[in-house]
Amino acid sequence: MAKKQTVHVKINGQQREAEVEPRLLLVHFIRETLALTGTHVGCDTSNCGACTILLNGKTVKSCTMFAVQADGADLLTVEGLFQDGKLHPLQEGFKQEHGLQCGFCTPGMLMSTYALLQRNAQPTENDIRWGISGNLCRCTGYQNIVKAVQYAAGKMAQGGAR
Amino acid sequence: MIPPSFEYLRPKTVPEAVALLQQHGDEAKILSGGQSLIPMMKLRLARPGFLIDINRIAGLSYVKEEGGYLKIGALTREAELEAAPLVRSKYPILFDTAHVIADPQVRNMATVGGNLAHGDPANDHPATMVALGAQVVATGPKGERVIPIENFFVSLFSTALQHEEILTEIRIPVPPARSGGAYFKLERKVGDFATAAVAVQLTLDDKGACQKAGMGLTNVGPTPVKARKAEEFLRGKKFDEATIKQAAQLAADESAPSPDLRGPVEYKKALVKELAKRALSRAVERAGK
Amino acid sequence: MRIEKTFQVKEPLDKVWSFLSDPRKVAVCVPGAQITEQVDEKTYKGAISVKVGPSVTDYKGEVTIVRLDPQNHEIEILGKGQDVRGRGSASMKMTGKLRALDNGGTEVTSISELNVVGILAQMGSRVITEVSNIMFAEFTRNFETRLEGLGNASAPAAETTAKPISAISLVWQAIKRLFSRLKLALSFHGKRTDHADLPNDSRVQANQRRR
Amino acid sequence: MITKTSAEIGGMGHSIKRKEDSRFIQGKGNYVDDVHLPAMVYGHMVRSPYAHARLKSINTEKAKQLPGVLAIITGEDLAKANLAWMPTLFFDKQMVLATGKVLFQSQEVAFVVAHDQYTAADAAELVEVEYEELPVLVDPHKATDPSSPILREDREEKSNHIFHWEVGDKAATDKAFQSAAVKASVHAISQRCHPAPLETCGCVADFNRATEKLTVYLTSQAPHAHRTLFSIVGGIPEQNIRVISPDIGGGFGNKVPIYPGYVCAVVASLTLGVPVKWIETRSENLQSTGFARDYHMTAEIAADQNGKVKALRVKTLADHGAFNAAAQPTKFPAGLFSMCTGSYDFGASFCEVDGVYTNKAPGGIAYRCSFRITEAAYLIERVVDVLANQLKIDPAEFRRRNFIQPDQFPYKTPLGWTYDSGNYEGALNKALEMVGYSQLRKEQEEKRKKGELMGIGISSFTEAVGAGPAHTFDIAGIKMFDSAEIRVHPTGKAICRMGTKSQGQGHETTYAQIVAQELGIPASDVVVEEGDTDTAPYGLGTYASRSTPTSGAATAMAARKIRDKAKKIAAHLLECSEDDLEWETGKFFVKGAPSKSKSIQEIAFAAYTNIPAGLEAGLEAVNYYDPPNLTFPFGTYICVVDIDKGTGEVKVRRFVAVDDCGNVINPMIVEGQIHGGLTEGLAIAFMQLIDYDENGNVQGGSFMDYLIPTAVETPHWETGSTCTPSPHHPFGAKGVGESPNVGSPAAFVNAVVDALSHLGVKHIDMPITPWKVWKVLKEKGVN
Repeated sequence: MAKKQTVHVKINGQQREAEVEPRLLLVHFIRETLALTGTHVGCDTSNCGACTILLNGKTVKSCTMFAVQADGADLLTVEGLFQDGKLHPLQEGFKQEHGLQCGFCTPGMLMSTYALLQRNAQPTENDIRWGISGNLCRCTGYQNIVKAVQYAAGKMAQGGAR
Repeated sequence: MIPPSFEYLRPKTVPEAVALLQQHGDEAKILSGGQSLIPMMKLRLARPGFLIDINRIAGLSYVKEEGGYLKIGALTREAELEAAPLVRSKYPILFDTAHVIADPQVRNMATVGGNLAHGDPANDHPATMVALGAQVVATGPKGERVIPIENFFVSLFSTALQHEEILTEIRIPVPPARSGGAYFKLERKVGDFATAAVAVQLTLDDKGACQKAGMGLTNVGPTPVKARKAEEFLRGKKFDEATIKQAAQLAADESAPSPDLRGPVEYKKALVKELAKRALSRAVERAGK
Repeated sequence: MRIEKTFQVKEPLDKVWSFLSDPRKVAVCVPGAQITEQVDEKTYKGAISVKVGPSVTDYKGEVTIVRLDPQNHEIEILGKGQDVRGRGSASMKMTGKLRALDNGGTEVTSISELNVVGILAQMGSRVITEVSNIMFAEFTRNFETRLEGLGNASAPAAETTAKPISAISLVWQAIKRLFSRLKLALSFHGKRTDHADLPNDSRVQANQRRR
Repeated sequence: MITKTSAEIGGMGHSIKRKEDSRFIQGKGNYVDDVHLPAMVYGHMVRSPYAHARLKSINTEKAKQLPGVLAIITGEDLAKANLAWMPTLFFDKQMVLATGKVLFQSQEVAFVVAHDQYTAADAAELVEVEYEELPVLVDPHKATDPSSPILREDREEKSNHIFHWEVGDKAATDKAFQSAAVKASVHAISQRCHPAPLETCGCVADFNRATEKLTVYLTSQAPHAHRTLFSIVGGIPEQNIRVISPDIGGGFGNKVPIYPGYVCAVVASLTLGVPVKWIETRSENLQSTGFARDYHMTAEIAADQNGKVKALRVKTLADHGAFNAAAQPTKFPAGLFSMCTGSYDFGASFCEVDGVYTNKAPGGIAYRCSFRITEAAYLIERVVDVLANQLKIDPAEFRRRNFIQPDQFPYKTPLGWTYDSGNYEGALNKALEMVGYSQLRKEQEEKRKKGELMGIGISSFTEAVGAGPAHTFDIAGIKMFDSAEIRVHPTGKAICRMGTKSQGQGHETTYAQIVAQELGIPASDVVVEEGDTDTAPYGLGTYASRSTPTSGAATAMAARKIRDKAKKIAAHLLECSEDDLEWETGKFFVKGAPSKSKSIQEIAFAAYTNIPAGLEAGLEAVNYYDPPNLTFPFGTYICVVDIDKGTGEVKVRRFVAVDDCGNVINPMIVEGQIHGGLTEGLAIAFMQLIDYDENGNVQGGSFMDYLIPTAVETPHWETGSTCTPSPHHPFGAKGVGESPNVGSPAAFVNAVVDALSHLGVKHIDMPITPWKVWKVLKEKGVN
């Protein structure tokens, strides 16, 4: 076993640190070491996007990174979307527009669309579809996810921005 | 899927990284974006003993014009390239290419340097860089050397980089006026490797004829294919339908695809022809603007 | 997959046959392969290392002469190896036929069939044909080169010695030949020391395996 | 007709937002892999790289020496406990861990248990298994060739043939064909594919040595049935087993069978006395668990000159892989495949199916459908198009001429099913209108003149869901009823527990709506709980769109029992006779004096505080509902495609889906189900394939090559509905989750073939990839 290294991260606003093997995948660090199980694993080959989180503001697939690579980074997972006692407009949108069924892809979808709205506050349907093209969903057929994002964009434009 | 154990090294400078490569020899592997390497490690198809993470090396991420070249730092993420105003306004072929690489999350991590250095003929930048006549800067123990792109790809997954060398920069000659390029890719779905793709970069003379043509083909051979015959054929020609068709045919003839789940050889060759026609037409249109 | 290739050499049929009918000689033409032990008249133990980009697979197994027909100068050799990590196997069947030419030379026809089973075939379907093509090209080139060099006294002595074969020296010879002539992606394990004494251009080949 | 409740009550027909969403959107779902127990250890499966090989030896010494490794279980170990084999859901048995031979690539060979998953993976690599490769049988058509190896040495019958099944009147059918004016036929493959829910399969087995209780957290669509099977197979008293199916990340049929990994985790926990977690990787999921389809079918139709169908003849070869693990509870080897007469009024019909073994993963599960009905629906909708085209009759018109008419219901099919209700032409007409059919046909004609390729595909399918009537359906003898138990609390709120298990269908919301409808307790006041076998009433689980037809019905029936009791209490409270009372949503009132009433909440309180003499306290009821028949949803789907002649790419321009699933509980959820099912249909038509090369290597064993469409490939779906209630269901519902997956593949394929029909193209097999289309175009001289 390779020697352990200390990883410090800020995750959902909290400082956390742990000693890890270099080969520990970031997604396992989040799920097992930090016990934040909202981030999921749906494949082995970086295709499904269920493990999507934000690393320094950018979406990444946390199954395709080592925890040691994230040392010093600012991470945001689905658990960090609920702030100041309120759901994020995207979370509301997914519920209002029936943008989820089994819920397994939902955390990854939320993180991808969160990043999308940060860089494009008024995305077209096409923008949204391309924006979530790294996230697979087996239940919804994506149509209501598109509507959920549009709902959130509308709500954020009205001042609910975060 | 659990990767095998390795030692993790995180140099702060290029010389440090080069020294680590020298120190650990064959067992060491550079970790850049990791979007090709880490999946292979998870499948335990790759098992480097040492990973040298170059992501913290400062000054390797940039997109700028300088000294007649567009210079792209090796650690520039695909998403950064895709979003760079300079790329969007002046190098649409690079935007075309970056936009169809994998998916948004992968593009946030994957680097332009890694896309080339992996030596995978199915990657998208290699063909585009071939079309653009790019140069690759390799930094090793003796400093930098510049490798023309046509000498860079040696065979399947293998490049002209020596083991102690790190790809640090990509240089693309700033295209003259009346230049245009395009990248056309057919993929089974977003995120897949190309069934085939064609990169075209053209410069027109003042009469609208072809002054210079660069053509690169993706995933139709053990290396990215430089369609030399098509390039030569086009020189001095006006871009009418027959010329485009013939150039596209020449490119298809130069491709050497293998059959896989994406289709048989015959289809892939036909696809090169079709995509070449489209890429040429789009490149002409863009050059004419 | 199956690849058939025909080529001609200057050497007379008898000489070529003595080469072809010795699996120890043929095996080293396979890139990355080595014969480690002779089990009996028709069976040898060997190993092969197949490298595709950052991935390396080591196989251990046997080479068997399935059919030897001196009358018609035909031989069928089967090489089978199991991945040392238990993740699959690879086998290659090579049929070689010789025909004497009017000019005193020999026409060689080789038919090779390769089967890969396991994770490489599952996950590597995108590149497996390409890898096989490269391997076959290497094999054929080595084969031709070896035959051309038949009259040459510098042919490695190890090939003519009986068991046990010095695997290292054998592989080393193969590596030298390969690297001095070829550009290839497949590279070879073998417990070699370093490649400092390789000619300059081959060093590039030997080195570009990491990225 | 269903009385519509107020929005506050949220009974049937209201698109109320889902109750389960709150936890999912906050990352607080509880999936099996989220279960973390103290002292938990991890299992990792060692699998065969070979499709067919003799197992010569397994050496676990090196692996055992790795620090952190706790146990390594092999087939020989299991054999000592008589657990090396387990029964499948269909009268066959399957190896848990291989002994003697391996029969498919990725078959389970040994199970490594270690303190953490990283060590377990490392140790798995150190297990040395020696194999002797054997000839591989991949092509099902060669299964019964004398030259093919016999795969199953454990069976008495030394043959790769599993079963022959036939149904219908062969003589009459043959006769009809002899005298038929017109005949058409098609050979179509419903290709091997995989449901691939986003969450893979897995479990945490937790055996407590002190209490001797085994708790298994399981990705199970049928937790109760699984408990019984664990008990029967493992010899553990059933009261000592508790199966908990927590949140399930999609099932689609994949999570109906019991897999070797579950058994190994249980054995490991029994042995070690600590909780053992085993979670499949995606590759393991695609390569070893429940594949679907793999039906190689030929259909022939006999008809008259006017295109009136007379007879149908179907012959099918079913590839079941190494073990017949078809998850289907009918007594028919091919399940509901004899639904292949579809929506049409055939005379004589005959259907035969032969099942064979090959060196492929076992299964034959019902992927988002009732058992084998997708294959049947695809085949009939394909062959009627072939015939219509042959007769140059518009495919919409052709269907209209041959539909079973509304007055023919209940309709008995020539192959033995009785359809409950239908109005096929109504759905067809609505879909034609929505899509603008005649305009599209004109456009197509104009495009053809310009050499452009556009196609319109229709599928007017009939589904059969809601297994099932106990006389026809059972799992290991357990009849396929399903259950509901409702308890109304003193404050008038309720909890409802069922034998089914949601995997994303929204049961926590829809069952609450049924209670709301029946009892007038607002849906928001009703908690629905499923999946814990210690608390929920026994049931057979969720698949085959059976939840609404069975547990939904049971919920209504249980609610009605509660209402009956509530009436007694209300009479007591209002000091009147029960006969004087009338029910209106949420309350009983005295006939002619509406102000004299008692709400269900008041009655509930009284049930615990003011009980009439002779009546038991409390207000609860349970119902086990055995439906008298299946329900038969239907619909018409129309797909419009454009084909790129240069590349062979097919673009789905529009897709209109008109579904009729009877009375609807929650239209929003129904629409969501349809979107999802259509997307899976799209994937089957154009992308999804688990293929094998000649050596038995799985092709399509990861998401790199098993293609799941993204939002970019998925079109915008247009949905519509008609409503023909089921006459036998308590509230006229039929079930809908699978209709879109059953009905849509034919619409996609018919559209592509329609685009090419003028070139003489009759059929293209799924998945229709760009290169297949390109090849056809090339053969026809188009490019």
